[in-house]
Amino acid sequence: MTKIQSHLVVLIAGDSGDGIQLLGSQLIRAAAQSGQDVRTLSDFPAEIRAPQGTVSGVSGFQFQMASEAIFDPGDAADVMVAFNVAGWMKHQGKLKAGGLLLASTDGFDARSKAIAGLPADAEPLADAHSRFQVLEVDFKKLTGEALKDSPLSGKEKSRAKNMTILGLLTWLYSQSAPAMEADLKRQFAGDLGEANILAFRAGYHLGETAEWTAFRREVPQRKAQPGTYKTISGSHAIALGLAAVARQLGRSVLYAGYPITPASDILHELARLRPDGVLPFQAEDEIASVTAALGASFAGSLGATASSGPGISLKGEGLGLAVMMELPLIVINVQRGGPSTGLPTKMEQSDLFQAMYGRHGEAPMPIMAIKRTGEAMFDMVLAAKMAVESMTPVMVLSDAYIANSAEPFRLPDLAGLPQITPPHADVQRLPYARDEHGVRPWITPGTPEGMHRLGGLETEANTGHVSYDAANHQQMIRERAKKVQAVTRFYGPLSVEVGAPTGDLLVVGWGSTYGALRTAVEALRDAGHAVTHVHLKHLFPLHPDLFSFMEGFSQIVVAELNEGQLIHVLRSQTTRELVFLGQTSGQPFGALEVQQRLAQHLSDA
Amino acid sequence: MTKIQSHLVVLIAGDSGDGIQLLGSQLIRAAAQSGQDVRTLSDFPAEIRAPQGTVSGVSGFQFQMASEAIFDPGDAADVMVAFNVAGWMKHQGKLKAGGLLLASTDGFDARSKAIAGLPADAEPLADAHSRFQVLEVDFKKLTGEALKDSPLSGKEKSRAKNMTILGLLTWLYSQSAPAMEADLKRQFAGDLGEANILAFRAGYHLGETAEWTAFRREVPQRKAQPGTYKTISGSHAIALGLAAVARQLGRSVLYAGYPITPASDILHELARLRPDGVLPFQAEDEIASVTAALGASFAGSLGATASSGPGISLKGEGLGLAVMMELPLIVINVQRGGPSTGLPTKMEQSDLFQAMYGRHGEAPMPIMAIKRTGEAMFDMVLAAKMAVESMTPVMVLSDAYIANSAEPFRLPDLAGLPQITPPHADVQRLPYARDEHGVRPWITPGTPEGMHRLGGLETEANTGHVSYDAANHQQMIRERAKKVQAVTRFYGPLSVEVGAPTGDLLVVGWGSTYGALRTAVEALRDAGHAVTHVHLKHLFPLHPDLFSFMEGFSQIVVAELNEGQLIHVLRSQTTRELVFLGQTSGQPFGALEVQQRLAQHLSDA
Amino acid sequence: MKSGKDFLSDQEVRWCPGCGDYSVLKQFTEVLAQMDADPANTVVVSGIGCASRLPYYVNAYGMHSLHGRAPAVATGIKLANPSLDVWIITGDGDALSIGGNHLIHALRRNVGVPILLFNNEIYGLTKGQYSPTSRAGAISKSTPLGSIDHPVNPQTLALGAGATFLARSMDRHPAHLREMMTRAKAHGGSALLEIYQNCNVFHDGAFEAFTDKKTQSDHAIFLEHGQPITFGVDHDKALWLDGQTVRIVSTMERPLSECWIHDETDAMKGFALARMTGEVRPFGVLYREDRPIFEAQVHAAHAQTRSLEEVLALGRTWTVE
Amino acid sequence: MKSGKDFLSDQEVRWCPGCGDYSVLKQFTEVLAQMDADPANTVVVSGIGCASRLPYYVNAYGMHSLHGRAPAVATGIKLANPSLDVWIITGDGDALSIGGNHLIHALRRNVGVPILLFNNEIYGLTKGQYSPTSRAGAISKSTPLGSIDHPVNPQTLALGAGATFLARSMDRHPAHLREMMTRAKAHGGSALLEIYQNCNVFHDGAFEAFTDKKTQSDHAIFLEHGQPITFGVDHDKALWLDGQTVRIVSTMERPLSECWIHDETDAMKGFALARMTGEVRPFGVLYREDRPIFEAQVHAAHAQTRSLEEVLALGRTWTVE
Ligand SMILES: Cc1ncc(C[n+]2csc(CCOP(=O)(O)OP(=O)(O)O)c2C)c(N)n1
Ligand SMILES: Cc1ncc(C[n+]2csc(CCOP(=O)(O)OP(=O)(O)O)c2C)c(N)n1
Ligand code: SF4
Ligand code: SF4
Ligand SMILES: [Mg+2]
Ligand SMILES: [Mg+2]
Repeated sequence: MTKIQSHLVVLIAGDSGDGIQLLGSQLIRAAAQSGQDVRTLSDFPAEIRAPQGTVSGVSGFQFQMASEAIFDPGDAADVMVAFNVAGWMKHQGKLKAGGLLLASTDGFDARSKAIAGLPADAEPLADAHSRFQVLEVDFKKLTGEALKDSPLSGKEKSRAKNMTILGLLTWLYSQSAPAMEADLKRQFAGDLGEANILAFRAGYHLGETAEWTAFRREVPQRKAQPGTYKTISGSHAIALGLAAVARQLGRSVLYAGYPITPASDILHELARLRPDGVLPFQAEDEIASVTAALGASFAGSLGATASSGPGISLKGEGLGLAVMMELPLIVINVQRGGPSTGLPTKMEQSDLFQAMYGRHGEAPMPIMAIKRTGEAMFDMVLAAKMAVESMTPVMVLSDAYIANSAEPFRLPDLAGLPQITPPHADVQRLPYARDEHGVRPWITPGTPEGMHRLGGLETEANTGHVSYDAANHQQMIRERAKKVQAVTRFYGPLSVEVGAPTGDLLVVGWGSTYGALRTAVEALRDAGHAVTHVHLKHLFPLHPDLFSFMEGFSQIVVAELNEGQLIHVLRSQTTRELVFLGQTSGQPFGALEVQQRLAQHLSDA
Repeated sequence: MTKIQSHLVVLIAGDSGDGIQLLGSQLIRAAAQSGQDVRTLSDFPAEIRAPQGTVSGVSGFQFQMASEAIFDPGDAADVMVAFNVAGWMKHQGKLKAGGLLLASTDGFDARSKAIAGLPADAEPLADAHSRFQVLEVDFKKLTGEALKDSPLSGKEKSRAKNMTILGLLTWLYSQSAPAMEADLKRQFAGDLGEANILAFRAGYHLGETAEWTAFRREVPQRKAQPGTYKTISGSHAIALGLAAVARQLGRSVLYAGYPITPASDILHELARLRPDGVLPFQAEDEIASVTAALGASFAGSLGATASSGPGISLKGEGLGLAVMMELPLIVINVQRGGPSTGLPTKMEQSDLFQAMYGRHGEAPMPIMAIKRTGEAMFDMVLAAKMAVESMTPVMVLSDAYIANSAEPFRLPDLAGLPQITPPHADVQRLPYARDEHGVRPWITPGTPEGMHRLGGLETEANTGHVSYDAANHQQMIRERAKKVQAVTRFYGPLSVEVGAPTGDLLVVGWGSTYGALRTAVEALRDAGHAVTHVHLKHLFPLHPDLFSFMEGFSQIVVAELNEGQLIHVLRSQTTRELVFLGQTSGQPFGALEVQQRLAQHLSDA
Repeated sequence: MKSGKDFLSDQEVRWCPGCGDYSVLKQFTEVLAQMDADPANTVVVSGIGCASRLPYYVNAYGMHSLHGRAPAVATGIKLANPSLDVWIITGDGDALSIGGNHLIHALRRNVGVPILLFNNEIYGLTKGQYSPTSRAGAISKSTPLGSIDHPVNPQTLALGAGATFLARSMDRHPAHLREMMTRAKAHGGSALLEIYQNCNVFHDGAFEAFTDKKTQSDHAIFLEHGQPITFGVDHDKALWLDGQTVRIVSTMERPLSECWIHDETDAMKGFALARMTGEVRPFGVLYREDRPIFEAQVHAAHAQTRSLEEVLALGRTWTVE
Repeated sequence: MKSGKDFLSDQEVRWCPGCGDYSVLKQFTEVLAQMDADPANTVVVSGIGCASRLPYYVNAYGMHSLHGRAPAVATGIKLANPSLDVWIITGDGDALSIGGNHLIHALRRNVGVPILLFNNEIYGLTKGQYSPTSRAGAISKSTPLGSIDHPVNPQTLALGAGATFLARSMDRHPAHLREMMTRAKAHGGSALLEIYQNCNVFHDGAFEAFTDKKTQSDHAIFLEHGQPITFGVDHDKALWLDGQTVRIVSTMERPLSECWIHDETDAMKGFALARMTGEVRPFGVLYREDRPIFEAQVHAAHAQTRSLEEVLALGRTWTVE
């Protein structure tokens, strides 16, 4: 009876106080655990607690679950759960025509409409019936009834509405109720725990009672790679990465941060997880955090810091010092919507220019981008390896999407992590004598006979003394640049995600657009188009094979969430015609839209 | 008898305590006043008072005087005045073979050689005789004798050595002794004034007595444009420019600065000159200075700030706020050698990337470059006009060379200065309603009924309220960019400095390399080559005619003092092959070297 | 007469329900009304944080600037136009963490601007990290096992920096808060008003002992210039300065005349009050002094200026006919 | 035994002839020798300025960092390796203008590092602008008609910020300077040592009254813990705390036992001393208190960590066979 569907996209919307993120994460963990692949997208209001019931206070959680590997949270939703009318108003455009709207009618009453700014005579649900399948349930009442004997307060009871809905969704999407209950029991104890189970069951049974079998869907399990899994967010993954760095380097990492959305979670995760060898430090500001990190690197730890646009702007001077002193340092930019304070909770890829060029003087440093949560841990290890083994600051670009989206993560075999080997620290060699890769020694305080002085003034070749000499300045500028260019020795092969080495169209992307681009390209390939997707992990220096790889394609599209930054950089290095596909709206690409825009290019050609 | 020479290059070198800059400025003012064109180049030690007599303590002053318009301080020197052996050691490479060395032998004694690090048996002067013409004078003794009756202390007397040398140079280069004496009298009073005159005369008479007529040179006067002149430095010119801005705008300018070499002099000049309508303010740091300036712009003054690399890096966040709020602001970057603290007293053009891209998010702002001291005043007025009439921050790039070099400046007819007209401030219009150029109103506190709020969060079109809306964000990003693109309406024609609109070679430069490039191009043209020189005043947006103008040339060279920044920007916008001519040594281009390198390209073609 | 409502903008207020910021906004707009402030001449400048959203809600000119930079922005505004009524709105993180330097420099210069520092001992907007005023041991998102840092005392910091006016009030005592706002503005120079403000989401009840009517009288001392410093139900307790040591005494045992009479103009005593960070804390004006106002001094000193023509003619010039 | 010379690097010292910095460098290297410091374990961190060039001249590890940021750099170093002997070298502009925020936060955290603040009341390296410590009216390149700003008092600022050790000395009293450096290091936590340093090029004689042997005894008070605070030729003058007011009295007229006995541990008295910015000023340790050292506390609190394997296993995991 239950319909089998290979992909299912669900969007849950309601007030930010409704417990939607919790409900969502429960569901996706269950799905992942039962063998579906899942990807998520969270959407928070900018306010901490925007006025309840307003459109600006809506919190959203979208996920896709599928019976094969997927890369994005899906475009239009098959199902939308609306906790209230504001949630429906904000997100209705995302529900597929004919899709299922599951409406919690208690959130569609006169008062809710008024708060959401609708006229009293508006009939949003009646309107919805004409375009969608609609299930209307007064979940508040249902929850209240289920909990009538619970000692919880009325307010607490109505908060359990998300559990009732969880129950119904569990039934609708064929997840295991016992597993879910067990999971809930692990999290909630006492009266609250019991109430949650009761509410959950009420929702679960509703489906059967109401005979909503026609709405039931099952997404078949795929054969996931054996291993132990958990769902993780990008911030968690970066924290794991820093922990792995300390382990692989055999030295401590000082993580110096200053809170800023959406970078703060890295600090929270490190403070909570307390991994060996990683010391988290909340500094007084971003300038202090980057300079403290640099101090730590001088002292023989690896300094790391993270921020978002405004904070990264403040760190520019410190990064220049790191370049001049040639000390290792990790700087993570969790990008958000800019310029200025911009859109703090939204995503964007508009800080690439700043990463490349945002320092005075000739101050190059390697730049990497994280493409998905699942790789962030390994990217951090690679970034640290480049930083330490080349004695250079490394910038790692993440963004709000990666920070907040969750995906199932197979716990890696730690034996497979690369070793990070600090450069020689032979005190017989001069502090700025270079090895065959142009790397100077890392002689750290405490090392007998290694005393030397570093600073921001131009440095004399080899000795490291201050030098105002013209020829030396030119030489050092070139040597520093050459050393940074040489980090390509750490690169793997060019990351061709999908597609042949020649074809009609090459799509080049970077960072968190990975999922949407890959999904779009796969769809086009399924439709018979010769499209290839390359997703750059290294933005500076560029992969040495990139431009020659481009030669295999008649058209090249560069896709990014800004007004044209990577494409500008590429154009300065190639005379190939490059086509721009971008947007700067604070929103991720939709795979479908990308697919359509790419198809357009294919047919135009 | 006196030989006539159309160009004469003199380099004076000695200890930073020797009064060389004073001596040099006296001479060039006299030369300019008597109708020669002059250009200068100063070279300071990095230390305030480096140990006396050492090579690192050498101060240098080079000037060229000519009977026609010139643009640079000259390459190799015809004459070098060495106050001491350290000065000679540092600069001897710059004296033409067969040129004249005027050596103050008291600075070449055993002690001086020891301090300068020479072995006791070194004979620098004897060596010099084989390659140069050498005049040896014990100026210290000569000065001592001239002042034997002066009540000054011994130390004070020996400090007058520069006046004795001034006297000799005045005689050698056919300047008017009475005019010079009158000028000295205006500056120095009492015993010191008298001693200076006595020393000056001793030097002046020495030439005649010693019958050095063979060494005498006269640079014929040219017919300078009628008017009143004075010699000014770039910092002085920028201060004049800010004064002119206040006058033309009819509102006050708040100049908020924080000391940093080589930008500090702008603050000093403003504090000293006290022009109407310009309030100088020394803030606690660069972040405070840019944000205070922005506050002033909000309040209806025009905010201006200046710094050099490290300080500009710190201002990035504030500039992003100015972009978002769409307030006018002037930011001057007096570039020096980077990265980091770098070479604070040297020149470089390596902050162009930062000016273009050094802010997070999509944050474009117009960028101009000052090409020479004589234009700086007018450039400031243009920058302010663009800032105010387009409601945008404007970045003006200067550098250490412009800041410190002096040139004769004809006081302008103020009636010719353009008016600066603030955009409409009609409180009936919304604070972010745009006019036909995309410019919003400048409604300032104090205006009745105009109350509104600005901030760094994304702004709603028209109303200026906070908006988290995706479409609005995309729209505002485009509107801000379009508004900045539209500043090309303020541009004059493309600045073709010399040469035809078609030819074999186009040289594109920007900023303070103007003199060397122009001199080199003129020399090549004199030798019959079809070379043209375009010097960009506007770096962003680029002049709309630039790329079409390039089409008239077979080869294009982009010349700049960095590792390739403007050329990178140009390459991203054209598929034309561009050739790079650059250096990053903290030193200016030498015209001769540029000429040779360009000639090479011409013959290679 | 204007009312507080006249000073509310048309923007929806978006703090969390129950946040102490609502009360501060209300008192602020009422004070503006009481002062008969001119909205067109009023400028409210803030940094970034929950507190710093306040300017959006006030019917006046406003600037929501950069995290920590409001004092510098306000200095620029005041230098540009000293006749504007400028207010700074800031939080404990904004003013004392990233913005500490601008704060101390504005205070020592005595820029003519009242500074309303909303101290909730937490970073609200970034969702709950400890702040420089968080007490040692504070549990927060960034310090799940308790913070280690010795907190900043905003009052001693300001006094040490050379501030000319220090006061403290609280969100939950509207009348006192309005009085302190009024006095801060009347002061003329830089006036730091620390406001204990409850962040009910991330740090609820931080100041309950001082703000709750049940406990307030035993914990909060309301200072009055020239009056003995007393507190407690029925004012049964008083402060006594035993040499340089602050002691709490019973008014039963010691006549009021022998107790500490509050003198707002005494810096040493102000320091003693500012140092009281324990269970009993003073509210009101801790210290004030008269000192010329920065922007007025700057403009006075800059009165003699030269026209551009004069400036051009300065220095040695020569003329070519 | 090592001598001071052993702590000089091979770099040529490049301050102006006659600069007070030479003496400070000399005393510093001698103190390192006296302490038998290990050059390999010593790290000298500075910002930017003439003073901040000092690390180049010291045979130790050194970092000439960014203008104003030395306290943050040093905090990072200490967190990374608490066993290093870290010193901060800074100037009045470096520490109190651009770097004010990092200074106050390092002080309140009590990071284990002595801070040698070379106060010459001027910006030396940038050739003579007034600094935050320049007295009102100071003539400088940026204030040709005299400055307007009310100066920062580094001592009250530090005390207000929660510093645990405040001291003052001068370039021209080598023995006292060495003693104060030694004590600052011995303190263990953040120790602010303000050093009056003559910039003979841009602000010559700023402290002459205190440093010149002829006038010193009437202007400089050398504090000793537990001793009456006296000064003057033959110690004929003493300080007396009249309630909260500091008075200068004659030791002829008032017995020493009744005078102010210096107590380094009394914050109120420390504040009174710190406020003495007139003709008579105290030198020595103005105030100190014991408080746990930041980096030690951080490491202690962070002792319980998890292996990467354990961290990975945290949270809800499931296994696919
Ligand atoms: C340069 C920069 N760094 C960090 C942030 C992130 N941020 C916004 S508000 C804030 C702190 C808020 O705390 P507080 O000032 O106490 O204000 P509250 O929210 O508690 O009212 C931080 C760290 C930012 N916006 N800009
Ligand atoms: C970010 C930045 N801003 C400004 C400067 C320029 N600068 C260098 S040293 C200095 C001030 C020096 O004064 P102080 O700290 O008192 O040291 P002193 O030279 O007097 O010893 C300034 C403003 C800089 N190097 N970096
Ligand atoms: S987070 Fe706290 S301070 Fe911010 S609005 Fe909510 S309750 Fe108020
Ligand atoms: S400028 Fe002043 S502080 Fe700097 S080295 Fe010279 S005398 Fe010393
Ligand atoms: Mg707060
Ligand atoms: Mg100084």
